[in-house]
Amino acid sequence: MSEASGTELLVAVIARLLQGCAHVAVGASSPIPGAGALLARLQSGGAMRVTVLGSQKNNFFTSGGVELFDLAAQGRIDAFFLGGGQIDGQANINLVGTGDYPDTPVRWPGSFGSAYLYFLIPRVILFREEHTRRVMVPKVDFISAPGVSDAGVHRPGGPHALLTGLGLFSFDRARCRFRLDSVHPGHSVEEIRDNTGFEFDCPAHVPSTPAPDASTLAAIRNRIRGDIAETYPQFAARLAAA
Amino acid sequence: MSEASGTELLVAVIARLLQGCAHVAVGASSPIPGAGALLARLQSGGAMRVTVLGSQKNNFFTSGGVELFDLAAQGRIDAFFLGGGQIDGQANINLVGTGDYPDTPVRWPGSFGSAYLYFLIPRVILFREEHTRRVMVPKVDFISAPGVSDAGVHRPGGPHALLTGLGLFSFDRARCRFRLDSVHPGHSVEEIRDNTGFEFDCPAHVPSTPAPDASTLAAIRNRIRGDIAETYPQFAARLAAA
Amino acid sequence: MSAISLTSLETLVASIPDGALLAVPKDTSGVAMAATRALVRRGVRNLHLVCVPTSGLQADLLIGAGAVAVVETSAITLGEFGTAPCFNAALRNRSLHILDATCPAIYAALQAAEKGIPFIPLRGMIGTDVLRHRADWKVIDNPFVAGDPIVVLPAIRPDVALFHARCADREGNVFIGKEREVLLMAHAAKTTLVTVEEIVEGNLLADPARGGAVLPAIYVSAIAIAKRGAWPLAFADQYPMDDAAITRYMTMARSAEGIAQFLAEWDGGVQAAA
Amino acid sequence: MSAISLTSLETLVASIPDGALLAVPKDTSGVAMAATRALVRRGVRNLHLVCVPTSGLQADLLIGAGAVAVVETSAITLGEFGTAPCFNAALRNRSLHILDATCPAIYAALQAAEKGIPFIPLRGMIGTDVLRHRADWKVIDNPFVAGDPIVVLPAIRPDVALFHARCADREGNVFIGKEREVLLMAHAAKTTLVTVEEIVEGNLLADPARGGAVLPAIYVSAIAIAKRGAWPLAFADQYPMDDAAITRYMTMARSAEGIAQFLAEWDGGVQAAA
Repeated sequence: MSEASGTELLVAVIARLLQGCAHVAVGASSPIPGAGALLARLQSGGAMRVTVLGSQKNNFFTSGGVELFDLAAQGRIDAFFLGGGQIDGQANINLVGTGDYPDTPVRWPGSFGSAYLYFLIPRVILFREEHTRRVMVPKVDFISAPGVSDAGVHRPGGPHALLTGLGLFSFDRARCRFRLDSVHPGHSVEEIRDNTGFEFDCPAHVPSTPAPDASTLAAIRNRIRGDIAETYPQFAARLAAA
Repeated sequence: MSEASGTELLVAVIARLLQGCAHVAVGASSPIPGAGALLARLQSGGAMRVTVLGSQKNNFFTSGGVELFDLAAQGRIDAFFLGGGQIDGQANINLVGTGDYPDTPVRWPGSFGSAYLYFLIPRVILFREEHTRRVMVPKVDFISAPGVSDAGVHRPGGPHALLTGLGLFSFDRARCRFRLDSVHPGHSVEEIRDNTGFEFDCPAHVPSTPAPDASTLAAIRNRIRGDIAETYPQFAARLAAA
Repeated sequence: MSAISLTSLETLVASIPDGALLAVPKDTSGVAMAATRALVRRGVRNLHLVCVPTSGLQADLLIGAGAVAVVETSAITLGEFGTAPCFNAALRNRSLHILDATCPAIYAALQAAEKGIPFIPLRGMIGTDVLRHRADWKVIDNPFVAGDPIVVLPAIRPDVALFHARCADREGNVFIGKEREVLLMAHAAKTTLVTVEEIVEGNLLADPARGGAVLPAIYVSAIAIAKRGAWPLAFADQYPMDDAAITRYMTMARSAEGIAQFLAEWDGGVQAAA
Repeated sequence: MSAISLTSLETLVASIPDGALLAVPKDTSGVAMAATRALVRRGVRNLHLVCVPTSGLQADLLIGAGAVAVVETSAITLGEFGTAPCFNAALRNRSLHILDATCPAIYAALQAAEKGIPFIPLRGMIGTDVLRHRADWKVIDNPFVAGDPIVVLPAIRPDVALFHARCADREGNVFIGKEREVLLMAHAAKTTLVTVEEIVEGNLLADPARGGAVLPAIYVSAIAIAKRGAWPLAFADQYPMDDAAITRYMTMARSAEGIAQFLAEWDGGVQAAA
């Protein structure tokens, strides 16, 4: 079996980050988080429930689009994924645009549910493959959703980790800072520093992100590829080609 | 064709009170209002919509029991019926019990939706066959729903008429008083006075409640009896025997 | 997806602790009478019963069996059979705390729990004695319009929602048809217990016709099969109300001994004979 | 019950006045694209568009045609095809007023209109720039718990809700399946306009399987038949997205002339060829 591709590595990392969750939800247009969640479910022996927005098979909603948000507020979603056109060192995310809102030289689609779900879902994983100073900025231009909130603000949820194409960070909510946990194979701490616009904690020795073992890799290439194809056929095809 | 029975007269009066409504709703356990509403619908040539709670055929709800109340708040119900263990001269109604709540020597089922619907539905018809001083009291012991509200309270709805086994009153919201509009055949103004515990306006000449004409009576005995039988089979049988 | 395991009625009701905030639906929305009987048999106490938004035989029987400390309801009635005997007796001897409500307030407070919001505003109610006696409800000014008072209700989050439904699949999805209030109850509650007439093969959510009228398994904690589980009440188009049984209840419920005898007869197979 | 009359697309959209508060659903919930095209053709102006809770091609096309003054949305995107060209151009040249929202806030504000309440509280949002730029939203103290700030949203009551559905019956009942958000839109709106793939015989509400997944006729103002009415968007299990048409749109929408040409081609039968 060939070595894990970058995408397969990310899928395996996501599955590890989701361990112990009872219910994981994955937003639209999120093939890698979707594949990671389906892998985590497989590894849980079916104990984990996964909801993939946009899927017919992996989506049980019968109350319309509001059900996702109501579930989150009811405490029935343990983990979710958010991204961002910009992400800063306080884990603030910006899905709206650059510059001085509403005059946004670059405008992205909008905040979607982030301004709500980030507050309510305990284990939010920030996922963005592109890891550049364009994305990882000192301070976001628009806060779609803040990394932390003032005491007194109802906030059972928040950032748990930041996963990029270069490495994996955990987030310390009390200190409001990221910590580099591991660097993906083929990349270095220096590369991450060069491409990150914000300060973060970095231990003296940063381990390499562990590659998926043979059985995990086989599961990704067979079961998960088939499962995710229902929602993301093009992604499944690329996963096969990798 | 025999003369109209007391029940048939009430059905015909209710249909008249509903003229011009686009949507009439009828609560559970309300056979005479239900029959009156179905008669009004027939007379409207099908332009009027009637919702009968407890009916399969005449109930379109697909959002659970809350739909009735949401419809009322949306302004989509023009008329509704309320009763009361006690009704007073300010059109306050009591569906809870007599005496000093919660120590109620006589306890009735409860307020149901009255504390809400009375505020929101423009044409609420108070209907109670029993017309005695036990029911028509100077002041209700418990206000399930008030006849009028202070200025500033959102109140598009309220009492339109009071129909009993003896007569028909209209309600003047500005003056907060009932006015005797007609006396049912076989009864008198004196009888109504003797059996009413509250003051009401009474013109020098009070007309007799007009009996339904032959075609209306035929409609009640044929079409309406059949229609109402779906929800109230025993009532339909009594209507036939009358 | 993980399949939900079927349990017995006894195991089902064992997860309703003494003192639970228990939500039950109105008579026409699927009342779990067989489970209620099992609950009485296990001797549950101090329930805070929330009727959504009214109840009848079920609440009266639980009150008669001494299982209820508090009842929040918009009405309790046995309809044409008369006023609820045990409910009325308990109010007379002050052994029951009543929280009189109005139907839309109970729905709205459950919708608040469904949305995870701590309160919800609702029109009406101002100037009623219903509001005056509810120390837990408030009137505030509409924050957007000066001089517009409005009632705000705290969310009702039941510990347990209990109801009876037509069928479930082996994944734990429950077909509810038009009875959306049991869906609301389940969304709002921490735990939902369901009895069903039968288990069907296949996945209800995958059925394009019925899929929209399903309570998904994620909300369902346990399911037990209870044939004629709403008896002696009517259930949908499945069976009518057992008038004779309810008439007999109305006679016997005049005394504690009568209630005990009614329950004993039920255990002894009155239902089977019905 | 009074039957609803079927109208043409042109008559349907004639009841959407200039300046209307128009609610439209997200791409997967049944977008009335054929009606949108008719709306553009009639030259509608100054719409206040509310996307429930997001939009894509529909909003972009309406903006490109100069029909929209204000858009309230949680996102506008053409997904894998890229960012919305007309939306972005209109923001750049400041010809569009944007009210950035978050999905659950749009749902909650519609639920407030559905319940006839003037506002509704909702968790989250505090400390976001979404909230900071919404002068129409407020933060109040939870009236039941001191020191618990919470956002309150005014109700959104659309003048018109417009969407596409699978089928309707001759009474005007519309089958919506699992797409409950179009039900919410219709409950909240003053007027609801629906296009459908087809009219079915019989009464949908009387069907025990489908009956729970129906928008009842009382909420429906008018219905028009539009075969492939969501084209070039996908519609349920009926037809997939027309990738080629959307790719062509993305190319042409770079200029006003391109938009005009795309619309002219559409009138000329591009859809029929698809």
